[in-house]
Amino acid sequence: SSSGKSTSNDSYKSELNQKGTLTIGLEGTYSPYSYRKDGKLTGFEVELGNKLAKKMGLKAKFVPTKWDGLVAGLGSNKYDVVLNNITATPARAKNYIFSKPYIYSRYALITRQGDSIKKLNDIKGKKLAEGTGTNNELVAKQNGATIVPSGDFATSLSLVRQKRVDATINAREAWYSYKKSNSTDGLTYHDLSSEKDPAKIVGLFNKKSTKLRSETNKALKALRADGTLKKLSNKYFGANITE
Amino acid sequence: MLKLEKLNKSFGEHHALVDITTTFPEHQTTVILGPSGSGKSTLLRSLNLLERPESGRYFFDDDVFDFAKGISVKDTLNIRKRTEMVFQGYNLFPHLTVLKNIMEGPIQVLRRPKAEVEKDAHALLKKVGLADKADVYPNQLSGGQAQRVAIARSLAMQPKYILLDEPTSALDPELELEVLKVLKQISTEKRSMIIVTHNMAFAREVADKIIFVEDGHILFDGSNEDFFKTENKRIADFISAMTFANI
Amino acid sequence: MLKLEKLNKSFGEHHALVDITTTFPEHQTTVILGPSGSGKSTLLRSLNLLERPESGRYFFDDDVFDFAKGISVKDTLNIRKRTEMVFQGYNLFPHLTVLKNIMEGPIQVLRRPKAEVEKDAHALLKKVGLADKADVYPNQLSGGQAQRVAIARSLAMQPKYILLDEPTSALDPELELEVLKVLKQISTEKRSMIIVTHNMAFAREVADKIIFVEDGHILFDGSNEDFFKTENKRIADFISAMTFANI
Amino acid sequence: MWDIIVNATPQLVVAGLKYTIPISIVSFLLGLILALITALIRLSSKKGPFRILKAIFRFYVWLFRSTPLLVQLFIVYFGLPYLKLTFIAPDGIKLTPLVAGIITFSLNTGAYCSETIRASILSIPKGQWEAAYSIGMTRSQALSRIILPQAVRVSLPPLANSFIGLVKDTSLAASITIVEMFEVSQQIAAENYQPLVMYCLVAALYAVACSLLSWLQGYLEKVTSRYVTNAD
Amino acid sequence: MWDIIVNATPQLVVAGLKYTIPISIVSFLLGLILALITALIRLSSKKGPFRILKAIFRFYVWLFRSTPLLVQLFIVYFGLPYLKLTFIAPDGIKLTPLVAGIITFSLNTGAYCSETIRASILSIPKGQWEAAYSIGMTRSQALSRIILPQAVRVSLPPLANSFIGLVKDTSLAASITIVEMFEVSQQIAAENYQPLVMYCLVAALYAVACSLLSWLQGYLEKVTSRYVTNAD
Ligand SMILES: Nc1ncnc2c1ncn2[C@@H]1O[C@H](COP(=O)(O)OP(=O)(O)OP(=O)(O)O)[C@@H](O)[C@H]1O
Ligand SMILES: Nc1ncnc2c1ncn2[C@@H]1O[C@H](COP(=O)(O)OP(=O)(O)OP(=O)(O)O)[C@@H](O)[C@H]1O
Ligand SMILES: [Mg+2]
Ligand SMILES: [Mg+2]
Repeated sequence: SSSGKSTSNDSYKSELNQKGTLTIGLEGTYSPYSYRKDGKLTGFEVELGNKLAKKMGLKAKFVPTKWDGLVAGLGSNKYDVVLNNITATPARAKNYIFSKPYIYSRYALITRQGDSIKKLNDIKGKKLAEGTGTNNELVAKQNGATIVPSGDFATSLSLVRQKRVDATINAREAWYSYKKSNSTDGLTYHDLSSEKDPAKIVGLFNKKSTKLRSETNKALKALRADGTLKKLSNKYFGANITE
Repeated sequence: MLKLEKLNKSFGEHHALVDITTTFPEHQTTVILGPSGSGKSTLLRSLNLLERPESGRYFFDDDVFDFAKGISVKDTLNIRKRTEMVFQGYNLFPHLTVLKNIMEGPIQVLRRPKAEVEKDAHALLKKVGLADKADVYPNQLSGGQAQRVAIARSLAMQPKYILLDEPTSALDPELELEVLKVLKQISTEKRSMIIVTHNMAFAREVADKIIFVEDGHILFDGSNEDFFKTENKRIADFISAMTFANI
Repeated sequence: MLKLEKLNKSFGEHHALVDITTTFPEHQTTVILGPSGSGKSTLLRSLNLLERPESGRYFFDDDVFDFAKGISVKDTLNIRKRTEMVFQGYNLFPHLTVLKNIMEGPIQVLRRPKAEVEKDAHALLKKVGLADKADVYPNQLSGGQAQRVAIARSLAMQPKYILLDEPTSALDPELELEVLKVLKQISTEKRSMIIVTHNMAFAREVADKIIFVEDGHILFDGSNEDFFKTENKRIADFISAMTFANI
Repeated sequence: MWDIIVNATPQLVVAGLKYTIPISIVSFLLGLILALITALIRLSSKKGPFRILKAIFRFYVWLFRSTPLLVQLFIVYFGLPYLKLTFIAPDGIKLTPLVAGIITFSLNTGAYCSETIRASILSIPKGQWEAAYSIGMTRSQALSRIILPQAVRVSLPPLANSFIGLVKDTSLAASITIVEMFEVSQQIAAENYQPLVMYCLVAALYAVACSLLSWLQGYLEKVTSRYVTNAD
Repeated sequence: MWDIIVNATPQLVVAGLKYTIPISIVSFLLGLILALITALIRLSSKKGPFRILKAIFRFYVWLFRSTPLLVQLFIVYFGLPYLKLTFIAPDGIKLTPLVAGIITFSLNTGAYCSETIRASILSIPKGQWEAAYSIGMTRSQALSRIILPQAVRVSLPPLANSFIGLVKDTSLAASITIVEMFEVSQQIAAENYQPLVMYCLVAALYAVACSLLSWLQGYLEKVTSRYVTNAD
């Protein structure tokens, strides 16, 4: 009954790491994209992976690992695809190929309440806490900020609160997710969507997996068409950010 | 003047020294004799506070110390400066050359000027016949050489009492004689000696006073002459055993 | 039969043994005498291959070994099984009890049954007067006790030759006598002995043959009687020095 | 905060029992064997072709001591698949994460511990070797029966350091896709946004495991020192 | 690949010289002093109120050996600001990353090295203490002049292990916002997505630093062993 069966060409399956299985790399430490709840891996990208695999007639297998392991593992064929809030950049395109975007992620700038920093222009020369290897780091760097490495979103907010950095840029969705269960006293949020185009979040493939990539794009298109993508987005982000 | 009163020392169950009361006269050589394991080393080590007896009183010149009450660090250092030990197993410092072994105490403890100490150390090495071994490390010495360095090291401290635990047991007769001469000479200076030995001939030669220990008890405590003409059966046996071995 | 031919051993610049040629007859006790540092220990250690002389030939019964060519591991083990060393510094194994020290060789090297070895070990401990110290660790022994355990340990291996480096230097005369008796008894069994000592009386008592070493050279090599009536001035001096020390 | 702890602890314990503990124990034991072999080869005074073997082991110790453990894990897990050996492994050497982890941790521990063991063997007086040789022991008998039992006493605390260090270094396995205890704590922290609490919690769990090891160390120290008395 | 290396190396070297090397050296020296003090206190047989001091130091060693270094860094840097001590630090203890890093690394190294030093002191025969006491030395003279110079020989390889380990552990400083060498390599890898290449490169740089330390270790071993001859 899965749509994968109905496609005329199953040759993409030869590109799979493990027969009948779509091996998906992700960090598992970034809410609401992928994280652990009650002992189980969950999040937008986890559910998306499951749905994609199902559409392709495959079983999804998730391999959580650090971001550096994700990239290296794709190179040595440890996973078929990486779904980890990755933006397409020219540098990355040299070594990898991308799927069609599945999220258009809006950036947010988080500062201390009453601080003068409000816009992207203001961060030049300021200290911003960003996770190494993230899109946010890229944006902050492009706008002349000094990067202070930080492991995760909560740590970045601690750094801002303790006046150890001036601000942090992150996905708007991360901020909302945080706000749901934590106090944001002393912090302000500035939407950057007017200044900065949303980041196109894509799946990352090994250069050799071209057929797998097109098959994934097909599945993604189908999920978009039948409203699954929108449903997932509403569930995790409280809004549809897949378009 | 060194004096012990009712000194007791146990190792666990083993009562190594029992109610030892005796004196070690100044300017004299006291020899401690006795069979193996009788407690001679333990007695000597107690005098240098390397063993801490459970009870007993220790008189050193005008000072009195009570082992039962414990002896302060300051007093301990003071006593050790006035007594010097030569060990059965030499215990030279392996990381220092022979010369430095001898100089270590005078420089670090007595705080004497280095040049002077070095001169003295060379003289002492000559005295024990090892002038050419000054810059050698202890592990390159033969047993006899090591023991001679140990003796020189203790002489360098110019202590009031020198405590020697079988100082010549590893020396050949020729050198034993030389060391004997050195020790005799020292006994005429203001320092005094207490020697544990198994060599009866040596004891007879050097002792002013003899203490005979067995099983932690003093069986004899008197003059050299009295010892060798004692009528105590045990001691006579001991002496005759020695005599047989030395025929 | 043990024989050395033109054996040479140097420590760096120091030529410790020079062209040593001699024999150590079977069923006899050979005593090595000489001043401190003359090379006695080195000679004995060469027989057990603990030192590797640069040149010379080593005859053991029907086997001939050439030091210049090196001796294989197999031959080394073979020689060591037939010779047993008692060290100046005891070298007991500190992590094993006295009993285990004695049993280690027979069980591990000779592969004899444990029960039998244990029985023998107890008997040997009794022989050296330490029956009650079987379960004690070496660091709780006095010097004399430790040396007696070392002797028992070597006896347990029932070697053809026992090599003793000043075996009685730390023993008191009574026990020296006991050990002497033990050693004399062994000398009548099929094993043979080579003993380094400084005790002339002991040498005179126990030696069949005497070798006198000085500065790495053999100055005398002959019978016990010949040695003590030698006219060699150096040796006569050495003996008389001993005699004075032993008056 | 208490509900976080109550909720997270079982997950952490499961991850600890499943990965952290077994990986540490297996790697340490393998590493110890490797360390002993390495120390013995490096201490040997054998000449000739044996010198090549010594050089190889010296290189091994240098390599694994001098480079970061994380990088070693990376190369073994992600790098070896690129190493295509025509006959042995034509498709590159592909190890499962667990095998890659244990191999790397063992090699790393082996390099460090070999230095500790080497030093402890050197600390045993020459006379002990001689006494062992004199009763006719071979080199390996002397080692196993006389030298090593004494060397253990000196090397126990630094070896325990290595073991305890290893337990915590297993957290690096997260980089080669093993979701061990520390990684689980981070995944949970991503949900509850309380990294400091999660860190303290996971630290407490490590502390439990390491305390057991410290206790074992103390016990072994007592056992191996029963024959020594030291001056104060 | 070559352009990556040519481009990245200078940045890595600068970060290494600016953070990795100074943090390692300063922390190791401070840690060594702390380790020595700790070892001596723990070895002391003093009684009475001194036992409280011993318990404190035992706790310190336990705490810093038993918990992950990363967590220690986190707590010192992020946790201490919450610790508001009314008179001493009413606003919490807020350390700069460098200070927090050096304090934590020193405390951590100190805990591990104290065990090594303790073992090495215990390995010196009792007779050496007695000979030193006999010539009238105080405990501290005996220690500094007689015991420690001999103990150094036994403890050098495990101490070198700790130092070399520390050099690489400084990479954890990234978690408290210090952009040291490893973090720089990660940042570059985040751009070019070639972590394997970057890691090999940074490993090579660590290897250079650690090789210098190994060489120093070998040299010191030779110097401190000049008085020993060992059987083969
Ligand atoms: N540290 C110790 N622990 C337990 N027992 C000990 C210790 N030191 C000595 N002894 C025991 O105390 C007794 C006396 O020992 P000591 O060394 O004083 O004898 P000694 O007369 O010097 O013997 P030797 O002539 O053999 O040197 C012996 O039985 C010995 O076993
Ligand atoms: N390992 C060594 N390194 C350098 N020199 C050594 C070494 N062992 C011995 N010697 C030297 O070789 C010479 C002979 O030493 P040996 O120990 O054989 O003398 P010995 O006759 O046994 O003396 P003693 O009666 O004092 O034991 C001595 O001068 C000694 O300094
Ligand atoms: Mg004694
Ligand atoms: Mg000798």
